Amino acid sequence: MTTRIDRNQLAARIAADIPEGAYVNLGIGAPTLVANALPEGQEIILHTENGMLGMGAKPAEGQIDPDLINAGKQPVTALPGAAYFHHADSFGMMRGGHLDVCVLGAFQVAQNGDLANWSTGAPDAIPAVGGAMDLAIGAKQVFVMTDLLTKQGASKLVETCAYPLTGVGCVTRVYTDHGVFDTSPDGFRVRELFGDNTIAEIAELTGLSLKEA
Amino acid sequence: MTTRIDRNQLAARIAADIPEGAYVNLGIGAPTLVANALPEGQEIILHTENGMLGMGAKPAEGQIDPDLINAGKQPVTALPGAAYFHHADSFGMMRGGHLDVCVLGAFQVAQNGDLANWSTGAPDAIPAVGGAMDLAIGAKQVFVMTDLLTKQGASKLVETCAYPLTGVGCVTRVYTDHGVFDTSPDGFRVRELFGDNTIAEIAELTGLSLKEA
Amino acid sequence: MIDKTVAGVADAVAGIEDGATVMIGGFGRAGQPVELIDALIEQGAGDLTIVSNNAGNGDTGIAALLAKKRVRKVICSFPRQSDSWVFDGLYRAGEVELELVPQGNLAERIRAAGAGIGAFFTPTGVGTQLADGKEQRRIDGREYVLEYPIRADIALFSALKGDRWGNLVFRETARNFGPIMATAATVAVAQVDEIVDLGSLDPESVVTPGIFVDRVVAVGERRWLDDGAFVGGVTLEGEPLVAGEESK
Amino acid sequence: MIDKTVAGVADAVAGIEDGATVMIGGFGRAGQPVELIDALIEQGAGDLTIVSNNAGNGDTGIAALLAKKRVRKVICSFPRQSDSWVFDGLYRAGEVELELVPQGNLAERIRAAGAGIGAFFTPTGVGTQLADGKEQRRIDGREYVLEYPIRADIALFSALKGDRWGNLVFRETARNFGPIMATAATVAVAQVDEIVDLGSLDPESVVTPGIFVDRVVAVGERRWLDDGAFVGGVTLEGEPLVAGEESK
Repeated sequence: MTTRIDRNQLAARIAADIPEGAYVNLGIGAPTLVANALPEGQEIILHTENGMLGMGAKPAEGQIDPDLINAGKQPVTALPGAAYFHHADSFGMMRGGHLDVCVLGAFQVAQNGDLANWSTGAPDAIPAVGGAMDLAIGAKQVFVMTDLLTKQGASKLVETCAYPLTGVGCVTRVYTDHGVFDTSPDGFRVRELFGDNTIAEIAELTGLSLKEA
Repeated sequence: MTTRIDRNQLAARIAADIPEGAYVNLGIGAPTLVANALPEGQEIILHTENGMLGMGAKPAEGQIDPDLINAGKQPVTALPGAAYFHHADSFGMMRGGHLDVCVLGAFQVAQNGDLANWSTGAPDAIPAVGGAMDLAIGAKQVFVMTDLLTKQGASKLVETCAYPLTGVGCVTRVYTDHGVFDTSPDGFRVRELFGDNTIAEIAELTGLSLKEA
Repeated sequence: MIDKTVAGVADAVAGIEDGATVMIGGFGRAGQPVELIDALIEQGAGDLTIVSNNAGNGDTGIAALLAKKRVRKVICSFPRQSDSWVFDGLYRAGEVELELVPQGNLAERIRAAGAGIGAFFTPTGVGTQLADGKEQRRIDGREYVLEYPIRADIALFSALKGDRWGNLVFRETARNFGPIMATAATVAVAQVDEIVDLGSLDPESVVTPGIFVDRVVAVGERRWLDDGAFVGGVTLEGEPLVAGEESK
Repeated sequence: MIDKTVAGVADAVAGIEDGATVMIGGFGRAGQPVELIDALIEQGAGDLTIVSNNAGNGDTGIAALLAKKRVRKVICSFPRQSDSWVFDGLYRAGEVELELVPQGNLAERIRAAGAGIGAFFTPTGVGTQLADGKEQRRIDGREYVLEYPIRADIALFSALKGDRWGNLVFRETARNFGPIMATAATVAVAQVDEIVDLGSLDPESVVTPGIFVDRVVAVGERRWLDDGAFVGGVTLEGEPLVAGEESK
């Protein structure tokens, strides 16, 4: 068996790559765990695309304010130094390349950085994209946080995405439960493997030819 | 001699056509006189394209605030209910058709509504356009305030503008010292003549064939 | 005297015709003008096209409008939510049409309508199904897709305070689509907690100048603020809350 | 700790290279960052392209920069003013290049650069010399011209207050181009009257969020406020004022 780290450990691993002063969007779902793992005492400014910079932790029970939510529509707080703005300004901020880092979930990531995270293409599914396509092209670095394999054991790192794309060539790095991989024009580069995982093992799990970073 | 009214009378004539509640931009120069002629006790909201709605009268001497100016860079005041905004928002407001009336000066107005008011095309002139082209297309109604004739006696109402255009087919009505004219696809329509001016006299002065409105 | 305030929500939504395009502010429940939507349901217009980020939560607001079969088409970015069962059912039954737009393109298309922009090249969606059939162009080494403005007959949205000229301020992330929708609709209607005297809003802090606003109606503090009872929204676990279940 | 404040104007303009494109805020004198421009003159960079609404007033600010022959090209809407004698002279002598842009297109092109828009169709300028040679298109019955973003290496502008995260508020019509230029430059530099503690600016009223701002420098109350002496601006008759000539 290969070594796998859990989601909180993975969130901490991602947080370690985010420098103080960075402007960061954490998408919805698992990536929001990164917020809890950011180092105490360092200032990293969180953007939520529904119109705030300087997003704080979730509120204490009894302190929920329905006007103050994140992109996942969960209650949050505002830090001193926060600012509110409307949706056109918020997405202009993303599209204009002002965010340093964005962390997203994924169904599949291709070695060239193509991302599929909004639709499995299932014919009976109700399509919903939200801000996924804007986020995918809207940060200087786009990180993906995901398990390496689906529950069925298929690799989420692929040569070419089979699912409908969210963005083309947009992902810079993929943080998985098995290790960290950089995208590149000639295949994934292994940046780090957790525990005693080897490139050969991951290559076998994914069916990809992998190179060291 | 034909009857001519003076600039303050003309400003009052224009003001009489602006309904309460209208959002109005008065350009720079002579059109700003319209502000003084607006009826007391009626609320007409003035826009200045350098970022304010709710512009008030000029300040008392000693009350000049250099941060509070109009498009002509003259000191103004702000009324209760005013709002400030940046230049992209201010011109979006114009271009988006939210202003009811804009009053501009002119070198020439063509019968189809073409406006020339930013350049005489003189080869040694320093070109400057400011917000003229945005204003020309940026109000539901574009009024021109001008003398009918240049100092040399040439008509400013023309079949086709000889000077470089500010906007195409944008002027709805021309208020001159001799009378008021509507633009139309088949020539100027005489809306009102001052004193005992006749259509025949104005037709002779301008060299245009004129019809009643 | 200019007075854009109207006495009640029925006046605020008067004149909406069958077949109208209606923008509705809000992101999930935050900023969703529930009182105006209730009034629209009461008013009776049908065959509507709704432009909103989401397609309703729980059984209130946009969801209630959908449940009444008043909506022909929804233009939104994210219809599928944990509590969007009304939309989900209608969509699967083929009873409502969906135009899915990436959220930032939705916002920018609304902004373009209000700002007189004829069309714009955006990088969002390039190479995806949502750009299929759309004009594409490489500019300065990057691929863009051409998107067009979205206009509406009426916009319904929620703000915190307004004055009789229609100047508005918002509250926290409930601001979201309100300010841009106000610019893109023929008639812009704001429900506010409170109408304040002209001149009492700081001109530096007005978010939506009154030029964009046609009607302002006070609805009082929104229901989730009544007596500390929390109506709408979700728990920390993301479960929908219902009235009285949670104290604020 | 994030701290975007810098100790003095020299630090604020450090690193500007010969040949750089520099956006300079202000409409006439209102919002013109005179102290930063003075520092840029001191810093010495030349062969600059200046993007600003005007091309200098009197002998200070942009006019002083022009007089030092540091400017190769000006991109602006309105160079010719009653007190623009420095630009006028250089232009007539063929010593400065001019790209004239309608004011709203200038603002929208700057906004487009900051908001990641590749190009946009605008109705302003259609059928005029300033649209000559530009791509044109009829959309929904109206003619538009295609305009492209304007970016800069650095933006210098003036705000009222800022905090160490770079959040800014402005004052009256001195706001003008500052907020959009901040978004369109690689390095955005604000001079402010006063630096305030983080958290003391109301998050609802922040006009420019710190994400757009790289350096903030306090210059104290601007010179026209010193001792009530009025430096810059014009009289009610439109004549330029000079220091001490007029009391505030």
